[in-house]
Amino acid sequence: MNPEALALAAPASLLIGAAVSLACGKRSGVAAWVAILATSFAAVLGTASAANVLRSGAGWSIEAAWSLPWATFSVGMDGLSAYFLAFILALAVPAAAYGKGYLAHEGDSRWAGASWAFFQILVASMAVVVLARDGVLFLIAWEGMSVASFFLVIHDHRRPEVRSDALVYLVATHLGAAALAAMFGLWGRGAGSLAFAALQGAPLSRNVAWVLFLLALVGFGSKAGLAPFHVWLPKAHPAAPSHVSALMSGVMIKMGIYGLMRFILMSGPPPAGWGYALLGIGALSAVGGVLYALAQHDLKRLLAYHSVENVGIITMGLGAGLLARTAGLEAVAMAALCGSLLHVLNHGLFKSLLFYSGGAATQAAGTRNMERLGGLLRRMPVTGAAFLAGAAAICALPPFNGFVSEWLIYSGLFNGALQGPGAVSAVLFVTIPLLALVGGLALACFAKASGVVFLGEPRSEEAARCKEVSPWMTVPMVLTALACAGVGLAAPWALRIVAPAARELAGISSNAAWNTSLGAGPLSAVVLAGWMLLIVAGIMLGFRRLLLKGKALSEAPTWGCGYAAPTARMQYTASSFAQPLLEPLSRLMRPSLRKRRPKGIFPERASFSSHYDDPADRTIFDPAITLLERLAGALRPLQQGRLQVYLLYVLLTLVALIAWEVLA
Amino acid sequence: MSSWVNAILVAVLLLDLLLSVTSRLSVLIRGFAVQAAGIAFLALLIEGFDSRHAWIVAGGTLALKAVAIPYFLNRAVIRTNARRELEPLVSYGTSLLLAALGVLLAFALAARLPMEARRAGLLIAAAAFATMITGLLLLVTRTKALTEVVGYLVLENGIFLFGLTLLGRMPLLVEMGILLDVFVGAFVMGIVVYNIHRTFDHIDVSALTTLKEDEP
Amino acid sequence: MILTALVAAPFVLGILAWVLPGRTARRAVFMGAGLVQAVLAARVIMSPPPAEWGGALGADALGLIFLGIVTLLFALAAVYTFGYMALHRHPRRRYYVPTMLFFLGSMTLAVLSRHMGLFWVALEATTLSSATLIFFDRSERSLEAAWKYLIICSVGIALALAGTFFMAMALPQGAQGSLLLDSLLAAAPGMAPAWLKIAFLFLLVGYGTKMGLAPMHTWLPDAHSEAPSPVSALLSGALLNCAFLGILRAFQVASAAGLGEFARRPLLVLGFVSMGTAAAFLIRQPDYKRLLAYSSVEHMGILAVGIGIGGGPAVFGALLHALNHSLAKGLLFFAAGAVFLLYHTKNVSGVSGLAKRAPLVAILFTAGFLAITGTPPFGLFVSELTILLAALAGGHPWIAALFLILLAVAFAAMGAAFLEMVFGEPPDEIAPAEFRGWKAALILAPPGLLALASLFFGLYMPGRMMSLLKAASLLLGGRG
Amino acid sequence: MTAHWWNALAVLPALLLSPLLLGIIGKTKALAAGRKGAPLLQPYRDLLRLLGKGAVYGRTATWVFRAAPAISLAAILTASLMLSAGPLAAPLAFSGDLVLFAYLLALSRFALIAGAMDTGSAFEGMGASREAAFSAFAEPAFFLVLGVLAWEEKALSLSAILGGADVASWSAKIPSLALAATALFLILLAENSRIPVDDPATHLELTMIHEVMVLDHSGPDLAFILYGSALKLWLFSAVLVSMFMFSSGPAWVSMALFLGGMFGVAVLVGVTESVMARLRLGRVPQLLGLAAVLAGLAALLLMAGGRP
Repeated sequence: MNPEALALAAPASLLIGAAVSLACGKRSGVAAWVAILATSFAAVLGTASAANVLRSGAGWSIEAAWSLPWATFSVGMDGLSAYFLAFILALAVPAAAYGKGYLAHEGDSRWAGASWAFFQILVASMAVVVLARDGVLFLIAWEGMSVASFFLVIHDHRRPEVRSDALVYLVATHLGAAALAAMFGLWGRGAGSLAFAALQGAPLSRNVAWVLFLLALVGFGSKAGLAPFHVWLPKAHPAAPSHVSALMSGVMIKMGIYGLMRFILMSGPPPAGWGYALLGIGALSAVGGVLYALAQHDLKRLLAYHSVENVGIITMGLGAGLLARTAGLEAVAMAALCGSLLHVLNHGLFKSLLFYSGGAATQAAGTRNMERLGGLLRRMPVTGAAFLAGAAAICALPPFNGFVSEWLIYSGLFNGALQGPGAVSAVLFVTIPLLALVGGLALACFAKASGVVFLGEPRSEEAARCKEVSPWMTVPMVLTALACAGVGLAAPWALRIVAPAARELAGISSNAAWNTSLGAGPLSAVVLAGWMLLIVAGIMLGFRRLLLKGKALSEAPTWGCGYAAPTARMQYTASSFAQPLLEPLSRLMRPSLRKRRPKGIFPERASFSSHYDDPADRTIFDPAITLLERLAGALRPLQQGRLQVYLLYVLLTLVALIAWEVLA
Repeated sequence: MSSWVNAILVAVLLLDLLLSVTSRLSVLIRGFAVQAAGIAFLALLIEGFDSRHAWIVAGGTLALKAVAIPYFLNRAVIRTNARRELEPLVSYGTSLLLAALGVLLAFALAARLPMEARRAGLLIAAAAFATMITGLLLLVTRTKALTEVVGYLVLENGIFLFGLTLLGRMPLLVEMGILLDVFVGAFVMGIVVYNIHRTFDHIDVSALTTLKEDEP
Repeated sequence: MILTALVAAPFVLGILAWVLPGRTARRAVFMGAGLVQAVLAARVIMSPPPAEWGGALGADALGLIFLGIVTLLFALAAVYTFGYMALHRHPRRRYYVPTMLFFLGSMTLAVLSRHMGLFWVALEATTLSSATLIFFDRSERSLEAAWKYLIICSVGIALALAGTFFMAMALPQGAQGSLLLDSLLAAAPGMAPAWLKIAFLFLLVGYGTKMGLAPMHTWLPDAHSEAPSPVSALLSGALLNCAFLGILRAFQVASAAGLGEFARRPLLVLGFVSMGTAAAFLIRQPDYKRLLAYSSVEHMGILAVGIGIGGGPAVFGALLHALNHSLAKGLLFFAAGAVFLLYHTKNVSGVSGLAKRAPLVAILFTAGFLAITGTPPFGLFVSELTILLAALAGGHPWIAALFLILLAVAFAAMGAAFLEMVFGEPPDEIAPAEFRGWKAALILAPPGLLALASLFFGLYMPGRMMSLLKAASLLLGGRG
Repeated sequence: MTAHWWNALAVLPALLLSPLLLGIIGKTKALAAGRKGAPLLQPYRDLLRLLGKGAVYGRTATWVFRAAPAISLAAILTASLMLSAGPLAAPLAFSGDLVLFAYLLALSRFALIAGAMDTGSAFEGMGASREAAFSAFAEPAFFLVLGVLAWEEKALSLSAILGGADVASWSAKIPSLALAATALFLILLAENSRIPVDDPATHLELTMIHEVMVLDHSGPDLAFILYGSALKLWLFSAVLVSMFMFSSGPAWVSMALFLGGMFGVAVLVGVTESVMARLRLGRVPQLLGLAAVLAGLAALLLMAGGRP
């Protein structure tokens, strides 16, 4: 089959699978099987098609007439699309398998068929998003993605907070889509068509280009979860079932990144200002995301804030790459862009892994509150190990994949700072310590998350009773964990997948120059170091075993520093772990604390709780909603049921219109 | 003939003032009926006694508006036992003042409009406007359901007065359709008023405010 | 003669239903009327016949679009009525079928009439016939709603009659005088502009009252929420469009007289006022049928904005939107009727867990919500996008921005109610409803069909529909 | 940069001499306090003794607790591959290795924190939390220092940016270099748990940071941890010393200079520990902020100076 047909067959087979799943109704198991098969089939087709383009470097596009106004049915594939298509489909497969295991534990299977149908529609529409070469088709796929994911988020709708969180998601995603519709409309207003080919040819004035960019930033940024449009993310991810959280957080939010990249590809050489803007908003998201992640007690919400952070890092890479491109530093641009693109895949992998394992833990324990978990590694060895691997990967610790992409971004930042002209250099230089701060905070945060949830003693009965989950869930975890390590240890190979897209974004045709100076050469050294680390660690572990051979090994209670009767509740909690980090920032982050201090010689009760409201909610969206509601309330007296007043409205309208239109 | 026309138009204007000050429903209904009869007569005067079209329109108007509708409305007054409009939203003095201002406004408007086919001159436009304004005044300021109905009918009278200038241009069927609509409208409104009376034991529409938007 | 037959059939059958004894006979007549209407209308739409009655009755593209809407909704409402009335607790009313048929007849007359006076007569007749339908419940609330509907719409329409007369007066001296649309259009360039302007504004406010443009919309939420659901669906999906047609006719004349720009401005203003008012009243709206009613105000506003923007694509979008809105709103009112039968309340807060209590209704309601808020791949997405793109292409970025913002507010407000109703746990204490068997099937089939149609038009537009819409937008001064 | 097998020798000084630094610090402190103090080679003896012992494990501990010291040490050992020792070039050098260096140290920290959390002890959790927090605050400052060094040499490899000073540009660089060195010294103190940030000699668990984290480790595991921290101190000191190393000159001279510098740093740390009191925990972020500000100033000076 030719690559065009292969690519289109992928979403088509998913849609067929969705219909079949829907027909399964309450038979959850069958519907899940259908989804797994359809997703795998689509993944094979899609990756084959993508591989063809990535290998040959030759993209394709086809265009057919469509009866809708402004629309043509145009699809196509270039390096960027190929990379994202393969990424989406490859990650959907473990999510589907994990979902089968995960949903088996959920009681109500009434809507199981629909749930799996929406899962497949979500994957299919993401595939169409990256293939679309027409604005109308793009928007339809985009909204299909949003709606399908909304129905997945609302899965656990009997809990009121899930409903309100889902509403936030629904509205946020709609606002984003509105911005995109405006962007496409403004762009294609002269062309009379929204086909990308027509848009690409449309001449743009400086100001219009900026307006388009800002609209794209709002539209795509809100999907990607860039601050301050991220507010839906920490709400929707915890509400959703974990395989959906994994797919949304790992894959779907990257569609926002794809959108930004596609926008940049289509709008021609970007001005430097866009690079600065992306760098800034990326840094804001990265730092803010990780800070608020630290403040969370809800494991899945913590992971969601880390998605904000990582999307921020990706955007920083993109911004740095564009800046380097405008400064004429091709190799530097390639480094940053490859890092940004590779981080898309990497974050997809380790965030899926974390949601798989974290979700398994929270499902087994029946709570997402970390203060009630603990000691799960002993009870769920595979899940725990997977989470630790994911934690190491997301903290960009070598030899995992996260380090490789962050290293590429660092390389872009450092080299850009060293080689770039004045302003570019200074800005990139300032970004370096910010990224380092993010790294340090992320490490603290995941030390907290993995430590509090999986290590130590269980803090509640539920946590103590946890059991390892089924192979349906553990096998996807193990596979993604291996993939995390694999990308880290075979980075030059992974680089070949992203290089075509990075070349397109950097506006260069060959990456030969880059490869030797900054790219594959140093990267293979990084990989070498990763292997060395593994070898050294193996030696040390072997050495340790040798030393301990035949020695007396004994077990004893943990040393309580002289305190004789420690309980599991006395362990350091998530909140106390984060306290030294958050305390210096309390003026910035405005926690709401509730304390009841112990009083007297024999204190009876004492309690402490902290809650960190999202700053974007607190300063932007909540006031806006309040204002809107107040405004709406102020209009209520206009409709108080009095007929005479109503008639007066009619007359006054008539008089006013005549006065305005005829007499004036 | 023009003097007859003018005389009737002046009568229509005076009736407008009367309608705006009376508190008695029976006077209101009778005033409306007389006005409608005058308009029917005007149709003949303007179009000419030899026009069959005019005769039919005049006859229809007379029969429906001057006889049938007042008859139904009077029956409704008796049934609903609402003889007086006791609590208008503005006092009768103000009402009169507003009506007088309305008449002035009507003349001002009529003078400004380029009257095509000035067959009846300025006065007919002024009377039409004044009658419309009076009808609207009744609609906006009165609280009894029946007064509202009469207000609507007076408004309709005013518009019909305009229509007289176009009598030749309209197919008869349309003219009759309009008349029929008004008649059925009054009839349906009468039924509703009767039901309001039966349901609420009054026909004070200012009390009909269940359907509204609650203030938050 | 087919046009005459199309108009006359409902009246004749209505009288027949009036005199026939027995429920079964009336039902048969009712279904028969729906069938006759569907067959005749389909023929007329596929091959428009020449004008009849000296040009007073004719089928142009504009009228045909609205004829299609009226016919489809009526036929479905007829089916729906069976199930609805069978499950409804209220006593049957003998006058229901005849009045529905008169209502249908007057709407058909309105969409086919090419005479401004005749149009007025037809539209006032719709008011009178539908008022009694609103009063169907005979509750205090429905009485109040019917009363306000009757008075406000009658006054509004009276103003439209004045406007019609003014239009005639604007005709030049000795023009072959009539209010026939064709002669008006022919004579338009010579019309007295002052009179024509006044006439247009009177017609706009008058028919705008009936169409539900804010701030003349006040009757609409009352009437739509109190009427039985099949009637609400017809009011919102069909009747409002008929009034819109009145404004479009006036617009045609004004455009022909070179006053297009003048006519578009107030449309734009009223359109935005409607969208804004509706958005404000949609926020935290406690009654779901009122919610749907305000949504109708919003969508009427969108139609006005579309025409107000002007130009081929915008007008095309507005007409497409009228069609799509009718499908979606019919779907929603039908589904809302099912919800009412299940929960016995119109309060949003009284309805929850629809997905658990009645999955099929939940699916329909969800589809309706997605459709009405312009979510792809439903038809309203295409029409709203078309209007938006037309605004941008026409160089009105601020109009486009305001349009998007108001749509988003309405979306959020409706989304909140939708979530509360469809999801969650159903309340324990509600009485069980006999919602099953053929009755339920009759209730669910019409909205199901509408949902499929709305979905279909969001992905594909049949050639005939496209050509009609294009021809109609040409009539309204668009370049196609 | 070509890698020869003899480059591997560069790690030898670190491997062999790093515990000596601890000895020197201890001796300096003892002398300053007027005591005789433990012998210089005491750290070696401790290590050997611990290596020969068995181990006791907490009942809550899992494999994480057991593997953590070895992994932590392995990460530091790998990081040591990237530093040259005086004239001996680093075995592993490539553009961008400074990032790898920093993240390997982060890995070692992560392993230790995880091990501490695995004990389920409130005290070890407390230490872990403080370690994580202060390292996070130190991270931007450290990268700023690296940035300054990279900027100066226009290179991104530790081998290239360290030990490459030449006489000609020395005077122009000295202000920014001094600022960066001060910042790095502060980071060194914080990262290696020295006074004024942490007190390795304290006996009150509540006030400890690093020490309390490793309370439960025993035997070879504890030896790995102790050796790892010595090595880490060596690495930071080596960066600090190499900042001022000249590239020219005979090998034995620069080796001597290097080792002298290393022991000098140890003495300096000892002196600092002797003359300063511990900071309140809440002040530590401010100290690290100060380090970042100093490094930032260095960068500013450099950028301003780099342009006519």
